[in-house]
Amino acid sequence: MNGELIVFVILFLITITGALLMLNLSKVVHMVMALVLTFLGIAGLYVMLAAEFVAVVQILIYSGAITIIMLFGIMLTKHTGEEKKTGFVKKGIVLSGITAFFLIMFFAVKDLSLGGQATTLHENNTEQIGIMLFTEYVIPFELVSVVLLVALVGAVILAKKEETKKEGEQS
Amino acid sequence: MDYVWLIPVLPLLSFLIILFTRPVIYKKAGIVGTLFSGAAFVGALIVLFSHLENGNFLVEGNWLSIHALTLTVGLEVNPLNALMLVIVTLVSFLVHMYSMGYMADDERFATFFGYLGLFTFSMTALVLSPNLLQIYFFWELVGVCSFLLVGFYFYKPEAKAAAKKAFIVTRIGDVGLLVAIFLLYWQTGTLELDGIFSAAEAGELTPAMITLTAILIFVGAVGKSGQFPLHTWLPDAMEGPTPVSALIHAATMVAAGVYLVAVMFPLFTASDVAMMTVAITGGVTAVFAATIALVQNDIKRILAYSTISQLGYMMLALGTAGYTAAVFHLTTHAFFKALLFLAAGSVIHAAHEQNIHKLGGLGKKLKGTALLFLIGSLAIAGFPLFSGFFSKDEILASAFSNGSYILFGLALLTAFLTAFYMFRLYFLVFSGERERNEEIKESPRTMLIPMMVLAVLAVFSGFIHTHWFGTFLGDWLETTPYPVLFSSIDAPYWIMILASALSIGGIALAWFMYAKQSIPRNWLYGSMKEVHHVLYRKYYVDELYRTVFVKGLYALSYFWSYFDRFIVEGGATAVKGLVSQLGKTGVKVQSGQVQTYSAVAFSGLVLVLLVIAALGGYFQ
Amino acid sequence: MSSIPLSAYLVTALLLFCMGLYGALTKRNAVIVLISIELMLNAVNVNLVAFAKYGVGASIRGQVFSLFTITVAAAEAAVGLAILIALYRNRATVNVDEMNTLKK
Amino acid sequence: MTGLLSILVFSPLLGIILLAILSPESHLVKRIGTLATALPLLLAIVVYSLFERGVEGIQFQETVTWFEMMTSISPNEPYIISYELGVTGLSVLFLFLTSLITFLASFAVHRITSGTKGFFILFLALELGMLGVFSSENLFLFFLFFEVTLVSTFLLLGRWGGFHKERAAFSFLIYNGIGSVLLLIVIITLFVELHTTNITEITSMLKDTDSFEFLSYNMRMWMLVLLLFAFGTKLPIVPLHSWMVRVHVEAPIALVMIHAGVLLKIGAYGLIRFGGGFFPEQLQDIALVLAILGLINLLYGAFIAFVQTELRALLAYSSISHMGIVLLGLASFNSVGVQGAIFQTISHGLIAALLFLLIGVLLDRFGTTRISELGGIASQTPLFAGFFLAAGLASLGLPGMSGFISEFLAFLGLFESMPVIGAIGVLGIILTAVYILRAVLAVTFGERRPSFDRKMDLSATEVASSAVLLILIIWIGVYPAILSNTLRTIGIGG
Repeated sequence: MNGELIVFVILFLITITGALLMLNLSKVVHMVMALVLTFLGIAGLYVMLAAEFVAVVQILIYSGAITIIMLFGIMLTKHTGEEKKTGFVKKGIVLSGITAFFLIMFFAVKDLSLGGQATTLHENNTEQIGIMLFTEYVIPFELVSVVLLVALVGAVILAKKEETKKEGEQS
Repeated sequence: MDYVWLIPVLPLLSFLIILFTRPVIYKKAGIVGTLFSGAAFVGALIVLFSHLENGNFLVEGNWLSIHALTLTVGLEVNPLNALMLVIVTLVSFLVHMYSMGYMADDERFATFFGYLGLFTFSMTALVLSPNLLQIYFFWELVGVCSFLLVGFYFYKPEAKAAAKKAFIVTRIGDVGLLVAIFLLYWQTGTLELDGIFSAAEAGELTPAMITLTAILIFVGAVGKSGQFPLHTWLPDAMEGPTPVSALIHAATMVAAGVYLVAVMFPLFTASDVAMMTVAITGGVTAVFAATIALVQNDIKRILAYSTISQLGYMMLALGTAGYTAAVFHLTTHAFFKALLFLAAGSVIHAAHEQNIHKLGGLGKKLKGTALLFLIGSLAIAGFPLFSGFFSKDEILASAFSNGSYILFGLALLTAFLTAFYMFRLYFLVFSGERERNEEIKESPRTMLIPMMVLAVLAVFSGFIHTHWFGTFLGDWLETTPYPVLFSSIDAPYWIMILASALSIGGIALAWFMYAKQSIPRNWLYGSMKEVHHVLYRKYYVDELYRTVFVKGLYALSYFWSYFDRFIVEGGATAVKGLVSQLGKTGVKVQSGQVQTYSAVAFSGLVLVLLVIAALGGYFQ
Repeated sequence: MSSIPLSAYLVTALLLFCMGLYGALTKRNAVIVLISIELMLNAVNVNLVAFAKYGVGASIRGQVFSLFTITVAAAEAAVGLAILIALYRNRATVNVDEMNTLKK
Repeated sequence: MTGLLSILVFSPLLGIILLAILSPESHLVKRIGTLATALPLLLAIVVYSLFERGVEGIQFQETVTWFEMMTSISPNEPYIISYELGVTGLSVLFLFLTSLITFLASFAVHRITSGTKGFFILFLALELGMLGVFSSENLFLFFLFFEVTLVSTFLLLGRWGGFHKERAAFSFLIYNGIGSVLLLIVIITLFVELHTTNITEITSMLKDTDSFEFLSYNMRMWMLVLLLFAFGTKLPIVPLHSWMVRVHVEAPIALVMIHAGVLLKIGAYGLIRFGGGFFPEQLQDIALVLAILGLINLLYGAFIAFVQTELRALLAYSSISHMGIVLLGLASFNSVGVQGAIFQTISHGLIAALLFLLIGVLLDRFGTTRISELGGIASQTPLFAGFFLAAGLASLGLPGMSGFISEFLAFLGLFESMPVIGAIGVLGIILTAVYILRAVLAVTFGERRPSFDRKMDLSATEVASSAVLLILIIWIGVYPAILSNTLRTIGIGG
């Protein structure tokens, strides 16, 4: 058993534990916090996969931004605190479906090997990504910026209190 | 001969002309119809004489061919056809002329002549047919004309019922004929009379099949000729105008049944059972109808039953192999029965009354009509030297020589009854004193002349076939192209004497009862009330049919209609309910919750994956 | 060279995906549903990055792609939350069971 | 002449476009509507006169490849669907019948008070569908056109029907929808196996009974049964008939004329063309079943018609009864009987159209079709009575009219193969006479009713349309070779 495997197992456990906690905790805030654990674990996995830049982005965006947004969301809405339990039957159906799905996919991927490995990913990882982004993927990159802008504006409009529209509806 | 097709076409033209110019032509329709039918009569005479010279004639063409099946149309002139042609066109011509007077006041004058034209066309085409399909074709068409004319006074409920009955009852018979045609086609591969007879002779048909088809054809004849048990329509058909009764329901169409059996005679003679059926049906009908005629009160109905009885007589003759006798009687009957009907029409026209007990003493006012009616009555009663005498004698001889003495007895009985009821009718209507004193005028000349012509024929037409002056008719009929069996009849003279005695006896009895009144009129009613009642109600046949067939049909129909409404529609409703239920289940799934939707979508995905995995899919 | 097989990462991602899916389908709180969806997106990202290292013709593109995904996920989270708040303002609930306007 | 058939089939489109741009209030709507139906009639007459009689095979063929599909399973044999039109003798007659009846029915549309424009547009779409059905040489195309007729009939019925129009439209949709699904199953199965939907190709490929493993005898039998259900619903075969009675009673008269005159015949056409063409062997083996079904139709319809109190329902059951003869003719499985069946479809199309045309007049003048509320109208409307009687006589199979020769041939054929069933079947001839006369005489004969004194007799247009139909009926009855000459190209069973 080499060190790499040990690290992987630890990261794996962190990730899964976070997700499990997220599913089983009862308070909404706790759930979000549990998920941070998962996000961090995933970031670790990225590092193992020679994707340092992605790992950093993961930590920044997910563990940082999205978690904060979610927390704000929780703050802005009213929560009884306790998560209401879903019906047993429905849970059972969904669970069996997912299990079936898991099993199928598991047997599909458990021995999957596509041959070679990339060996140069860790060399100037950020540079490589930057070059790729600004040459080959420059148009999608610009588009994504537009998407972000639109999402931003959209989110602001949606979340804003709309006095005028309500009046309009009444008339 | 090549222009023989003109004979049916002329009346058809008359029909079409009148149909399309009805509002314009109106009263002239009578003249148009008479002219065309007169022309057809002249044509028929020419055909008759040219047949005497040149013999038989046949022309045929393709009508319809489908793969192996070929149906033809054609015209055939043989002795029987030529004779029928003359009878039909002559009576038609006379009836046309008569109707100009009789129908003068009717507002549908033109329509009436149109129908007459159509009938004459169908009837002449029928008697010229060389194959069974064509016979059936026109057989139905004459039925329809009869239906139209019986229902001519369409506003009268009785006429409506009678027309319907006439059509349906004859159609029952027609279906028998139709089935016979189908069977014969598949047995012999042809519908040509010629082909059928030669196939029958060559033994291509089994005896059972011959019997079956012959009897089925006879069923058709029974329906058309008003033989028992399909006779009920004919008395009711008297609701039509009287000239129609004379033309269709006395002289021509009803005789078509006899004609059909005569045409198919080679087939009948091949089967003893069929011959026996024909003879027995004829004999029974003759007596049966004659007994009913004894007690009826309506002048036309008596004549109608008399017609049924006489047609039964002809059937009896055919059944006992008396081909010539039957055709002979058909001819004479056509003349004297048409005469009787026209004379009756003249009475009705004058007195506006059909109940013989309310008539009476008309002899003084309607001298001409009375004389003509007397001639007709003498002829039908078989008074010596009148036409009926000879033809009846021929039939009696044929029945006698055939050896069936019961049938012979029936025929004698009928002869006696006929003489009696005809003179009961004559004396009740014409003798005695008229009680009421209203204006009664003799009919116009257009009506009297046709009757006179018929009277002459009723007296003298018997002489075309006698044992004294030569059997001209019989000899001529033997030139038929078909293998008809002519039995040589040498009947003893005492039959003729017996028949004359019976006829005179019947007349005398009627005279004593109704003219001299030395025997009480109501002896039958007085002494045997039940018998009188049964006869008066026509043996309750109508009632029986109404209960069994009409009610039965209603019961069946209602049963199926309720079955349709509740069981079939119920099934349909159940199917509909099932579909609605499915729809409702679908609605329930549409809860509006995104999670449910995605869960369903996801389960779909899982199912697809499962199927792929189970089938091996792309993972192998 | 790494000694950890590709399937290890894939199974991890699969597990995450399944748990995310479970959460998205069963949780009633809309915020948690949103978070679960983020989890599923993360699982996909893991796959992308794993294939960038182990896949056929492995290259840096997988990582670039995962970056795009993260961006879009972020946008999605923002819009989703905005919608949630708008809904909450109108209906005073974050319970997805009660959000059945699709039916009307 | 190429393209003629396409022009014919799509000629109603011209009217649809013209009407679409017209204002609904415009007084031109009715005129243009009728003129638009006259165009296909003219073209159909042209096609009919150019059609070469007595020549085997399909004429006026048009083929354009529509689309191909490659599949990974059999890359070398693409699935091809083509736009193929063509006519046989049978379809040429149907094309003529369709366009004629549509044209005559368009006059009945004039009586519709609301939404004439919409009615005409759907009406023309219906005509397009029917023309397409009869000229398709491709199953896929056939199905498309078939669905066009379904949808337009459904809309016409649901919008302009009588009091229970929704119910009628709903049951029409369910029955016919199920029917067309069954048809689709057959079409897809054939397509998957044979890689083509061309009717002629399928027919010739299916003659080879061994090379298609999947299409075993049993499989073919199943497909035939499905076809029987699909087209049997349309025909209709008892007990799949209740939708059709409702449609007859509820639909506007113009639609009923088309429905009784043409749409029901699609069932017969499909059975003859596909049932008999694709699976002759199997059809022969179930001929007895078919004959019994025909017998049931014939007698069942007749019995129920006898006690109907409503003329339209009566005629609906009468149609069921008459369609029984089509089945009997088919079941006889010889050329005579099949020819009789075809004659019967055409003849009944004409007769039913005439009868319903007159029923339309009755509804217009007297406002009712209940037999008990009518009677004695021959006094006031002699022309109507005359035509009605003639139509009734034609319907009961009077010689000299088209009904007779059809029944004669059908029964003649039947008597060869199944004399016993034939002997029972002829009872139907008597029953037909009974119920037709009952209806016709009850309406026209009888005592004059003063309340009807001011009723108008047939107008000139009505006389002309009735006369056209009646002349055709008599023409076929007197000279049936006019049909058999055209029909010589087809024949099953010999």
